Amino acid sequence: MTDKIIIAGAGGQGVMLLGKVIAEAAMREKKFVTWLPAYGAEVRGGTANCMVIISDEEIGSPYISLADSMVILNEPSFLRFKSKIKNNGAMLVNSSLVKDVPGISAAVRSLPLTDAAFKLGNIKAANMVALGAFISQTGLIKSRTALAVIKDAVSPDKPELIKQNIAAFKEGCSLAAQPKDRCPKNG
Amino acid sequence: MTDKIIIAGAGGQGVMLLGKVIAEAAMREKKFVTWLPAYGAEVRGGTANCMVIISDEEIGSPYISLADSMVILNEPSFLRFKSKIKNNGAMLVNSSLVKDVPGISAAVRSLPLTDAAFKLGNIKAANMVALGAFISQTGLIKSRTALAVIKDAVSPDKPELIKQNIAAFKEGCSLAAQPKDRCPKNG
Amino acid sequence: MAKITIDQEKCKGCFLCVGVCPKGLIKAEKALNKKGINPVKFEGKEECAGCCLCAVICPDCCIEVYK
Amino acid sequence: MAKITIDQEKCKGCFLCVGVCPKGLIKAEKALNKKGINPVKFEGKEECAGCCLCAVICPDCCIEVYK
Amino acid sequence: MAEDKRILMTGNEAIGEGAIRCGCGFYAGYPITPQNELTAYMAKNMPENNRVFIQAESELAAINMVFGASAAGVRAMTSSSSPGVSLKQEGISYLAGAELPAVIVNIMRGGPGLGNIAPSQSDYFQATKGGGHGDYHSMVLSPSSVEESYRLMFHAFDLADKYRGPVIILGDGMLGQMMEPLSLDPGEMRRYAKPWALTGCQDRKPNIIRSLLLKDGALEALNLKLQKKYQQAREKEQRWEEQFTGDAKVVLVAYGGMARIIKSVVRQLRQKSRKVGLIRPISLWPFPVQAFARLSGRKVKYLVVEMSYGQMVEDVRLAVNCAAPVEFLGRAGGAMPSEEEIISAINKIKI
Amino acid sequence: MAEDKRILMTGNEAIGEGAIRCGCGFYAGYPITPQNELTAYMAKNMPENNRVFIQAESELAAINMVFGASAAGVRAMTSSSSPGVSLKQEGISYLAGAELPAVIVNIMRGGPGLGNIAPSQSDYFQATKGGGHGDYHSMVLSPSSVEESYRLMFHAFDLADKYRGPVIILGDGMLGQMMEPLSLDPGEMRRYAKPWALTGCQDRKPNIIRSLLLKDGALEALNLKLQKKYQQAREKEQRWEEQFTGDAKVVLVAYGGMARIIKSVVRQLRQKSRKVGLIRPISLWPFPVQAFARLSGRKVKYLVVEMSYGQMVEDVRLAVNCAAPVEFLGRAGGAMPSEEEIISAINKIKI
Amino acid sequence: MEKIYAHPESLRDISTHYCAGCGHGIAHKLVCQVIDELGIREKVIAIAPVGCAVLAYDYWDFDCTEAAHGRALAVATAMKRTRPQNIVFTYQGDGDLAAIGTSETIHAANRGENLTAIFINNAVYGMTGGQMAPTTLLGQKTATTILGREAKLQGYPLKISELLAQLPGVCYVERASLHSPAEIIKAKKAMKQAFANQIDNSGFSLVELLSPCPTYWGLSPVKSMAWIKDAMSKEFPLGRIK
Amino acid sequence: MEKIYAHPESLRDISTHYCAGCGHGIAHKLVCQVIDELGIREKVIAIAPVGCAVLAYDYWDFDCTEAAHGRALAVATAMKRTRPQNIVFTYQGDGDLAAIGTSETIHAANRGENLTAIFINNAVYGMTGGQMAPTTLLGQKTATTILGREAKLQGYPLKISELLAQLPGVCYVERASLHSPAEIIKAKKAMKQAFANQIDNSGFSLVELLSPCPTYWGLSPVKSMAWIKDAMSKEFPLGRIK
Ligand SMILES: Cc1ncc(C[n+]2csc(CCOP(=O)(O)OP(=O)(O)O)c2C)c(N)n1
Ligand SMILES: Cc1ncc(C[n+]2csc(CCOP(=O)(O)OP(=O)(O)O)c2C)c(N)n1
Ligand code: SF4
Ligand code: SF4
Ligand code: SF4
Ligand code: SF4
Ligand code: SF4
Ligand code: SF4
Ligand SMILES: [Mg+2]
Ligand SMILES: [Mg+2]
Repeated sequence: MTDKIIIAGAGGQGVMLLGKVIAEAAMREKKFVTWLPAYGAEVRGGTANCMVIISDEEIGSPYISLADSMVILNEPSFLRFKSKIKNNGAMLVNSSLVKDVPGISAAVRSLPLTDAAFKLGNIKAANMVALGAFISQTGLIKSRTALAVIKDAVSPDKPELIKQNIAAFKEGCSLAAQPKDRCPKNG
Repeated sequence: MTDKIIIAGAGGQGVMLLGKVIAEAAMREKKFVTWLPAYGAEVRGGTANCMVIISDEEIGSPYISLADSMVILNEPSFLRFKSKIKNNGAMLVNSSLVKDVPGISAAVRSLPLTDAAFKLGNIKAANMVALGAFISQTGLIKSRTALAVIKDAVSPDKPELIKQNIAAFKEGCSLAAQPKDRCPKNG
Repeated sequence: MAKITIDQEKCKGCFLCVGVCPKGLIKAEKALNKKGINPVKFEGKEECAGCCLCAVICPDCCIEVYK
Repeated sequence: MAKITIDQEKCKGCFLCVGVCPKGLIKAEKALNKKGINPVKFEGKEECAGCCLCAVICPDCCIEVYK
Repeated sequence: MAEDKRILMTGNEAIGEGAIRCGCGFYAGYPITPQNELTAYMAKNMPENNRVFIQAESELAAINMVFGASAAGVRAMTSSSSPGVSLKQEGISYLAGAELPAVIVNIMRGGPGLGNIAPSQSDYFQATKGGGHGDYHSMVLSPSSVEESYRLMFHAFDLADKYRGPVIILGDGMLGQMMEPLSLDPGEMRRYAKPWALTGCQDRKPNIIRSLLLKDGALEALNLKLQKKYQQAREKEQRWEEQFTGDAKVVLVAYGGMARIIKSVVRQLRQKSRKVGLIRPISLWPFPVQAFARLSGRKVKYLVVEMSYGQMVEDVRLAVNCAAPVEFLGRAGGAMPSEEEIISAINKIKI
Repeated sequence: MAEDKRILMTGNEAIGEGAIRCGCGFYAGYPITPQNELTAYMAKNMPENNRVFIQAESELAAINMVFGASAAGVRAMTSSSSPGVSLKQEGISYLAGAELPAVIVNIMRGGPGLGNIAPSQSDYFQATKGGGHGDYHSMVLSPSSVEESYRLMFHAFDLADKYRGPVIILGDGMLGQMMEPLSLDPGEMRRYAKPWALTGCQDRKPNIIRSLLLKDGALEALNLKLQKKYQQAREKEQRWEEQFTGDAKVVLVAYGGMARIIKSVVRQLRQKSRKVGLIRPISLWPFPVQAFARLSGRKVKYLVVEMSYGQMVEDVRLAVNCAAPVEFLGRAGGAMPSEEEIISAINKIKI
Repeated sequence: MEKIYAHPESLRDISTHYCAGCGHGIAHKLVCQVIDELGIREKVIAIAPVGCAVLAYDYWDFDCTEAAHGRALAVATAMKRTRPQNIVFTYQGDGDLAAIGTSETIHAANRGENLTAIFINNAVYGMTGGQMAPTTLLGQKTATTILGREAKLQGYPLKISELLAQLPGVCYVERASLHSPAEIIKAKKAMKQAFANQIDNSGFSLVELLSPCPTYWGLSPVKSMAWIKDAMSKEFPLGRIK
Repeated sequence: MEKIYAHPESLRDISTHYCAGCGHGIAHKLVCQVIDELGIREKVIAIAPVGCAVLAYDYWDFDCTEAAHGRALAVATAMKRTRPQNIVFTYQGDGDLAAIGTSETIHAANRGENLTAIFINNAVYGMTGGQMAPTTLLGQKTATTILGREAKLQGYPLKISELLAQLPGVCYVERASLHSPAEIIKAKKAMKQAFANQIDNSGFSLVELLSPCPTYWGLSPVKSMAWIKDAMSKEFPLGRIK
């Protein structure tokens, strides 16, 4: 089993961290894993994206030309990556910033990730909202593992930030749960 | 017919110019000719030498491993090059600075070139003394041609220098002429 | 007597204009633009002095001033 | 009371020592050394002050001074 | 559930950690993407380990600082990416000429010129043939995973000390910036006596480090000495990985990041019982000609795949020596051959 | 007696004179032996001809000045010797990436490092394979006489303008410093339109000179364009001289200064009716593979002679493609194979 | 109503890749305003640096070239010498002009090349992710000075403008700032002077601009401006240096 | 009689490759005298330049390395940082230190590296045959300024010592001359100070020595000394700069 995930958004939306959390969690679940970032001009501007592969066997290219699933946080990223999702793939789209999602045969989930983060008081936590929603949607990693990683990712002297991230993660779970999924309560 | 000439001395003794005059004169006499300098560390110090080849046919390497004739202006040069003269070669040695000339099978001519120049009032003209002596000894170029080149080599607004050089050249001719040779009077 | 226009799609929401307007006429927009950030909007009517301070500091040349 | 020694083989004949000796005790040698240049020689007897000026300026460290 | 001791690290960081663990005492670098994670890692971790970190004013200064630290007997390294490595060519030639050990990391990006920051393998010639002047060779090692990036640092510093010369780690932006799990096993750290190092001439004759050799024959003698070392290295230091070469009819050849992709192609095709194999050169200089010599009796065909328009392929051709056909597939400038392109290139080979 | 119009000139000066006569408008250089005669020549003669001469503060500055002058549409050149040319590698890669014409002269000396100032051919790899980063090639021309040094400048500037890229004149200290008679025939000077040049955007859209290409596929597109030019050059621009290849059993291969020596060896041996011939590559990149292809039907053996430990020999091997054995003789570091050594190497070849 | 503050003609009407609140945007605009006001757009040749502003040529509507990192003033030297009828200027960051390009900067200035240099001092390497620049303040944290720049280890912020002002070939050096509209207006005046000098063949002119990099200062754009005023301009005093 | 002026212990007793009257010989001797007097011969690491003095390691009887042209202070930086217990100094010509090495010089100084630099200003490139140096005087004829250096074309003589003195990391800069015994004695004192500073961990010290190059000045050694006194030291004033 190999899962190829593309996570894309604007610089500053935290797509790199989102990908790292997924990768780290998968590693802790004893998988082979790669994480590959792509930046704009040297560092800034434009879209940022990262590619995460989770597999039971050794991974060749960390580069993904056709993804099993995607997290799309803004419109330019949608336009850039919409052709790279498998037909039966799963796509989580940030409906706060991507209005239309035309011509996609994958299973699209459109959720207002940024709005949700905004409401929680930290627009930068949209990535954690996305994380919660994404693992609820796909079940690729256990939310318990994800939560552990989220905690370890922030230095313990910033308990406020950890709290915010966890809240955002849970909000993502419940957003995703609303129509079809449920967020594991023991997460 | 190919003639290979090595001219060697200390930096500042004018060996390069001496070689150039020979080369230029040979060119004017319609020969194929090459002139190759060798300097010490980047530019200064140690010995300086140049190699001149005069030939009736196209010249391969301008580098000389075995010379037909040589002009040796100081002792270190003698030590360095003494093994590079052909058995029947002609070697002009500056006896002002090279006292012994041991173990040489070539026809050696030892003349006090520097002393002669010193007497003429310009120690730097030892190279022109050498030129006169050398072409008298070897007949490689016509002294008429050599004199023309000497004149052209110095800018005409230094008539004093030209005079000195010509005097030195003639002194060389007569030095060489003393036991066996004669300096062409129409030179 | 004066007014400004703001190109909200080019606006990056740095809020530098907000800080320099002597009359406080520039405010954050609630809605996000396509870049996913909150641009600013002009809320002055008559009060705008046409002083151009907002336009001068805007790094993205979003603001033009009319008088 | 003082004297200098000159290493004539190392001497390059720059004549800097000649110029600085307050007593004019250093002179050109007629004979050439192996380098083919005229070195200098010490011609002082009693007059040498041992002031070391010659030694100080000699670029080739040819001069040693005794007192 | 036993705790997982592995950590996620980028290739750049793994290189830094490997260097520190094998005793690198000096690092100088100048920022450039895609190797900035390495400079940042060293900025933090070298001082914490009591080693010297300097952000140099340029790549030129950095390589010459490495020259200085190495001349002082300290394990020293620098890192950069393509344009910055071009600036180091004079310095690398000096290291070779002065016989000083040093490790230079090039995390290649798209060229020529400023190019872009996508991964690339377009500096193979520069690294292996000597981008600097003179008849020298750097030893060149090419990792293809984060784990190997870490481990090869031990080998790189050993080679540098043993052969007294520059060693290049040739990675690419993909390898440098990607993360993979890595077990930080303590590698073995050898120590080499350095009687030639400049440490002050107490109780010994002064040492001189130089590459200017003006006396008749002296520079030729140095060169002959270097050539002898190179010959020795050619005999002893070839490294490669191979898979399925025993029965392969088509052998893919690729190194570094590109090799990851051919590995997954080989895995896929083997599942379909296609007789493909691979040779992954790890030492690019000395080039692993032995790997090809071994197959010279067998009827194989080669497909060399590079993120370049054909550089290593020349060495493969020279190694194969016309014993078998050598095909080439390459893309560069930020593009790399995809699995599909590779498979279709394989399919075109008549066997 | 008709007056001899020839003048004695060093190779370095002949290069300078050639450049001036074919319209070189800008020269920047930094002193280094054995090419100082060229810089000195330009210092005097460029201003006298109303051209720009700058003694740059370094080789780096010089190559980047050449970039500037070339971008402004002016024929521009720089010159140096081995260590200085290593410093220019980034700049040469930028010229290639930005598609700017330029002529770079390398009067090679002994390496690696500071080495010495004796002639050498140890920078062949650097020049032909790209000592800088990225998949570019400079065109490389190698004169072997003072006359040819002069004449090839016309060709070099033409190639630079035609293919819009760097052209390297690869000479050696022997060639640069030796004097030979030279007839200063006025060569033909072609002019190329340069609509891309930066001259101010009056009456046209702004021009941009760049090598940074970040948009998806843009850098690959540039590279494909470059590769196409290179392919064209490989087809059209191979240059070489050959002698006695019609019946030769042993063909000597050498370039530049070294070729002079094999020529006299060939002349000597031919006088003794020995069937030897020679191929002298003039364009080192593109390498004159056609010269070798022509002989592929015949039973010849090759002896490559270089002032290096074996660089061009790799290209000869690739060109010969195992159709004939290729032997090598080389010395470097200020030494060069002598006529005697060459003859004895020929004698060892079984024919 | 009349438009009294318009988009400069020489500035293309597209979004830049700069971060929100980045000073490059302001500086770009000023360059264009000055060029428009002097009416020299068709004569100008700009040399973009390697740094965040490398893409300036995408925004400026006049002839532009790239230069290798740090070499802009070498490139400019040759352009101006071969095309004295053009107006040639460089636009360079602190890493470009004062680290890797130190030598080219000092020697072009010392030759008194008739050039204009716009020097963007943002106390950091923006493009490569916020490493120390030669102009980084003591104590300032960057990717390569994690505990803050320390004089003992990394030396002091380099005041290259003051150094250049020492050189007789340099005719004009001024340090301005982008931290407020008033300072921006002064900056523009200085830049105009620097271009006017070139038109008058007066030699080398340089304007240093203290410029915010909110991203790698870890501050909001508004706080970045305050930091320039409160900290940076203390270390780098504003005003005419020569 | 007692020997009151002897050949320094650290200077090997062999003939140098320098031209007659060359200042490098004097400077070499001073370096050795200072090192002997401070008793640091066994701790010293010298960095020879690329220039006429590249072969200094043949003459100096202590640990020495070469550095690529212009990079001596980068090499020195790393040596001193990794071996602070040693005394590390560079010996560089004007081409080496102030042309190709400008950047390395300024940044080592600005970092305040605890180093000693001996800077031989002979207003010319000696080793390569007498081309213009950054320090060549206006009007001075060289192989590359045939009609004499012109401010308009080649700029002004670069006073790098004055520039370096501006940098806070630099603790000591003095310009001395080798043109007379009295000046040579002052030069030695300055050099001793520059080494003593390093021993005291005081930071970067540089001593510039105006030094004759009779060969490429086209003057006799004695006239060369006069030229330093009459012309060169007017452009490059002697004394402590910092
Ligand atoms: C030779 C070379 N070295 C390094 C780099 C990487 N690099 C790109 S921009 C830059 C520095 C940018 O800093 P600065 O000049 O201050 O400009 P800013 O981005 O801050 O405006 C560096 C080091 C490069 N492209 N080329
Ligand atoms: C990279 C490089 N460029 C150029 C040279 C040639 N070169 C050798 S010494 C030198 C300059 C010498 O001048 P300076 O530093 O003033 O020393 P001096 O000989 O005058 O004492 C040059 C340009 C070189 N060896 N390496
Ligand atoms: S022009 Fe002046 S008053 Fe009007 S909005 Fe802008 S800053 Fe405010
Ligand atoms: S200054 Fe410009 S970019 Fe910033 S918020 Fe105001 S309008 Fe938007
Ligand atoms: S020590 Fe003084 S007096 Fe004696 S020779 Fe030397 S300079 Fe003259
Ligand atoms: S100063 Fe020294 S080298 Fe010069 S002449 Fe006197 S003794 Fe000889
Ligand atoms: S990183 Fe800094 S300098 Fe670069 S665009 Fe962003 S704010 Fe501007
Ligand atoms: S060329 Fe000048 S600096 Fe070099 S050794 Fe001769 S006199 Fe001294
Ligand atoms: Mg900056
Ligand atoms: Mg000098």
